Amino acid sequence: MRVAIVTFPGSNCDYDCYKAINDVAGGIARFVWHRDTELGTCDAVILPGGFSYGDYLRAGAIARFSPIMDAVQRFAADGGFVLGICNGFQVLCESGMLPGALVRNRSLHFQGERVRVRVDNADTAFTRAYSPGAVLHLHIAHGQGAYVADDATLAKLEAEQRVVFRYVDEAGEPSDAGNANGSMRNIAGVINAEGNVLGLMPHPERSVEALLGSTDGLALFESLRRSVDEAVAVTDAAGRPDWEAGV
Amino acid sequence: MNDYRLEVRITPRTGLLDPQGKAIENALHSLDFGDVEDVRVGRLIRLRLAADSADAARSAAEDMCRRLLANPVTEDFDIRVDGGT
Amino acid sequence: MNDYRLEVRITPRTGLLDPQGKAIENALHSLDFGDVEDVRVGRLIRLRLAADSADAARSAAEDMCRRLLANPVTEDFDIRVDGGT
Amino acid sequence: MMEQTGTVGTASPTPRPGDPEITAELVADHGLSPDEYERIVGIMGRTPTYTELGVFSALWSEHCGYKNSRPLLRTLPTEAPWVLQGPGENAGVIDIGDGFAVAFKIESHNHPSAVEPYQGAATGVGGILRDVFTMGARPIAVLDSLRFGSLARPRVRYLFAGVVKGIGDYGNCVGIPNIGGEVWFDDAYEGNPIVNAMAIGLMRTDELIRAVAAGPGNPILAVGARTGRDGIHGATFASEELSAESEAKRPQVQVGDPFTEKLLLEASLELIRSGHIVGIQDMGAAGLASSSSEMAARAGTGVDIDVALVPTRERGMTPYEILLSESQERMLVVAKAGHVEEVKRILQKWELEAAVIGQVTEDGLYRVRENGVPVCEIPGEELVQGCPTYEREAREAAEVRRLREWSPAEEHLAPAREHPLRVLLRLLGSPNIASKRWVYNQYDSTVRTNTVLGPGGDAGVLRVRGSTKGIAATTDCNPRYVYLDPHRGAQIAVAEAARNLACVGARPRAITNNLNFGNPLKPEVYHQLREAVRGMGEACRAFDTPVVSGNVSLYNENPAGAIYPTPVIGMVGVLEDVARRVGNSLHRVGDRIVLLGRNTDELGASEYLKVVHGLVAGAPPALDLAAERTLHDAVVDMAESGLLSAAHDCSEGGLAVALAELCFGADGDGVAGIDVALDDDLEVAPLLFGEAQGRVVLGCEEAHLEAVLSVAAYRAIPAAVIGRVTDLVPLTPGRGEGPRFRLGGRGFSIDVATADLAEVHRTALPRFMDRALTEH
Ligand SMILES: Nc1ncnc2c1ncn2[C@@H]1O[C@H](COP(=O)(O)OP(=O)(O)O)[C@@H](O)[C@H]1O
Ligand SMILES: [Mg+2]
Repeated sequence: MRVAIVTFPGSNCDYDCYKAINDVAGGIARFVWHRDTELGTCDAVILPGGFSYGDYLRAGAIARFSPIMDAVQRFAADGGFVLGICNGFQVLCESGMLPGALVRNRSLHFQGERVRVRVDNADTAFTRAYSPGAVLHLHIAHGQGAYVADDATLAKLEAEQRVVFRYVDEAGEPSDAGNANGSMRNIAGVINAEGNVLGLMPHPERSVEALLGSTDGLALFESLRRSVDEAVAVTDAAGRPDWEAGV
Repeated sequence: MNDYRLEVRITPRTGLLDPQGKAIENALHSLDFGDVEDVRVGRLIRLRLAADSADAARSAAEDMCRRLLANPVTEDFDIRVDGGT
Repeated sequence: MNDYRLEVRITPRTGLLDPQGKAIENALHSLDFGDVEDVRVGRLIRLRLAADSADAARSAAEDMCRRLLANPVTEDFDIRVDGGT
Repeated sequence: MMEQTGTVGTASPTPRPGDPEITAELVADHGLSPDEYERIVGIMGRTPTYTELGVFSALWSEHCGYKNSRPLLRTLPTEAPWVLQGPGENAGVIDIGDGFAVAFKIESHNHPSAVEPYQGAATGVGGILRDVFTMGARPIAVLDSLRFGSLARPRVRYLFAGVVKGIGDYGNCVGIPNIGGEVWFDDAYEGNPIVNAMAIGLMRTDELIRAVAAGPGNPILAVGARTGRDGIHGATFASEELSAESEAKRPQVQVGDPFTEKLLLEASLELIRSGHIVGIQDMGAAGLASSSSEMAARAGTGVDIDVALVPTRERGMTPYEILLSESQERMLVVAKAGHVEEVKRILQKWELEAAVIGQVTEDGLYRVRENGVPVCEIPGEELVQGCPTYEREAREAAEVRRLREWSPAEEHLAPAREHPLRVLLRLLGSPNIASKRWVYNQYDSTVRTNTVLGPGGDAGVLRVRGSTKGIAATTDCNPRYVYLDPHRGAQIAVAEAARNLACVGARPRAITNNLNFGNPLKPEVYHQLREAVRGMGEACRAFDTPVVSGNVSLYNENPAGAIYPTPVIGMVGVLEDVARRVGNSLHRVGDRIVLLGRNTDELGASEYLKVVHGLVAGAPPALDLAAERTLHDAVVDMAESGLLSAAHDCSEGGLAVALAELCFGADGDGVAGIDVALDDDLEVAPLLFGEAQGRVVLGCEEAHLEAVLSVAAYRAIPAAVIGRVTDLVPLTPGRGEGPRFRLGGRGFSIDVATADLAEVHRTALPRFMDRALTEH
């Protein structure tokens, strides 16, 4: 699995994703600077967490105009896997690659804590290694993470099972008490209609090693690896250039 | 070209919850401003712009709002143009 | 008592650095709004208030600003009163 | 261009048009005494210009010149084989083995935070991060040590909320995890909060760089944000008492831009590793004036700078303003001659501005020009090191001596009217003891994916990638102890820090410290300062934890008087195998609970006396430095051998509070039930709530009990098996339900649902803070 991680000015989880991919998830990651206009050869793109452009104006609002975003859009349009985590999710929503928006947390505070997140669709390229309904312990670290969308969008997301993750309570239910940040319908992560672009507010890359307290994020990267392996088996046969290892 | 001062006001869409507005409202009530209602918090962006006319300035600002300054999913905007010197 | 709609505009003091305004200005420039200058970002608070007169409404709002809404150290404010129905 | 300006006359600077005349009043306004001014005239051999006066006043302020503290600081231990860099640089550095070094320092932003809590605290974090990354280290953690007045007051809640948000927003945005700290409330801090931020950085030992302006001819660059009029004379401001006038000095507020900081951080590390530069320093307190003169003084060189070349944010700034501005997120870089283009290229990539503003010279002069015309010319050595130092009159306040001699009466020893359970609940709900989750949930503590133990434990722990090691850090100071006995109180602050590190399994290595005191010209305050420094030094010697960096903040006063003397200790330790770290939550049914150390009848200076009896009185608990050291060594030995499942020290609130805290699950999830029996022949209050030092409560598997006891016996540490873990639930049950906290002894017994204790502990701060937004 060859992963391009986009570094925007102000990204600060780029390195964490890099280590999760390279050291734990058995992939090869590479950084792509936001000013670049090409992604280079890769099987997946991660838009990492952080505070691109300081979160000024709205989180992700300025980053989505970065030169690299055209290449990311093209990559996604060609069916490439794009994963947006936290600020990356915000960038995806701002750029229209995912529906909805992420607004200030209900608490009005930045929240850095471990929360419970349920896998509501384990049948996506990013979640196939989870069992359906699994409740994960993942960290959130955001001030603008409350998901909002209009009723029609919400209805469509629900109908198409595109709400992939939801915040839940101790009983595993998406109750108000279990709603970490005031997201509509407890939404923590959504996927696009084509199933190749996922955004989520929690940080799976922070939960891939037992030493740090939880490995619940690992299966996300494992899912992606499997999906990539299948896709690559097809595309490499189509004669794409080889990956320059380790670059 | 003239110099215009613009004021862009960006407010949360009606119907959307505004937890910040709510928190301010509660705080005002507890400070004995009991008669306050409907508090909504938005953003105010002031800028200077060189343009040929007030209309041109306004339409440039509208463009800025659509492309960057306001999020169409959650926010409405309106624009005031001053000056023209 | 009448019902007034008030608009409180809160802006960073002149001279104070406004990194957010600067970032937006840079972004607008790179979106080809090259003629934009002096971008400053403030807050806009809209509220409804029952008061005896427009003056009373304004003076209540000034009080709110001083006590809660505006940061006296870093922000200036001004108030517009509408209505009175 | 520089060559050209360098040849424009070397005549002494003369007053600039518009400069105010140098009068006795102007000198006093600059915080300089008549004697100091005489010394300046002696150094210069003439009347200084206004610009020169400004530069002197900044460098000779308490903040930069340490004039009231330097003689005391000289007595501190600063050396150990593992110390790579002691005090005097941007940050201290220690070697932790495996080719890694750790840089760390603490810094205060008390005065700015009192005026504007959000920006004051945010820029405090920004400054301390720059101190660490300018050493060549990548910041890996922040800690914050805070003191406020009583939360019952709206203004205090406003300050507290603003400070926490400021610290959080800044550190979160730059992406540095917060791994610990402390918050303490007392009326003594009314109007003068303490905001100390500590940063820790990691580097390979060969990446260490010093802030020197070496090599005459090397170009000097101003990098980062533009210079504006903000914060002019912040250093002098930080050296004065807060008054109605300081409110009027408001335009000095500096605004932080963590986004630019993040770019500066990446660019600086890239520059340092590129080999194109010889030195780099933050333009912090007293801005360009202090950074450029200090870098030159360290190298024994001079500098020649033209302020007209400094990128400014506002038009028409004078040399005085440019030199003294404290605009944030700026750095001074000394490049290698001929490498300016490479330096600029790296900065451009990070979208940062850079301008050559002068060069290093060999004449040792601090020379500043404006468009080639000299405006300031001061012998550099005298400017940086010539600040006179003072040993002030010291006298202990009779009132404090009297308070210390207080001894408890019957009603204090056995809280007859209040059942011990009620006392325990009151203590757990006291803001000083209650969970600080409300605070640290606003901080990102897991970014960078190295946090093994975050806030909420006895100390924060980070793993070091590429090694089995871990780094642990904590900040500590109980200012009530220091108030009642500055010497012992400071010793205890060091001891508690070391004990906290030992509890997570780390060996203490070195400290940084922040001396927050009142006006040193008051004999009572100078006495506190002198005695606290003496106690701190003794304790550091006992624990082999030299002082590698620190900060002094004096004049912390408000109309009601001085704050409690608050020497905050930031201590760093090392775990050989980070997988062997120990948390402070009991998490296995059947585990035995062991108390190391001895319970005593001491009650002085306790949180119990304050909360239950409204008393600040009595001597702080006795401290045996040698016994403490032995205890810490033993606990670390046990941890390294994998014998411990939990460890927690006894501090505020005593044994009962320590036991309760051990029963609250990590991450706020779950509770444990315990059954503990104490057979000490002591009165109830000192036994349960006394704050005797040298005590640690352990949890260990039954199978390891013998080994634990034999390590203790071998080291002659008193050890008592006092109970066991009875049950455990992973979720927090409702009121009155779930596992029980049973604690009994001679003449008392407590039996309560642990969940009830946890709820009081968890909800105390939110109850104050989530009421509503607060007034200014
Ligand atoms: N300002 C703060 N910032 C970050 N963490 C904090 C802060 N205040 C308290 N904490 C966390 O809460 C824990 C408990 O605080 P405290 O009761 O003072 O601990 P201890 O007595 O062990 O020093 C601290 O060890 C720290 O990890
Ligand atoms: Mg403590």
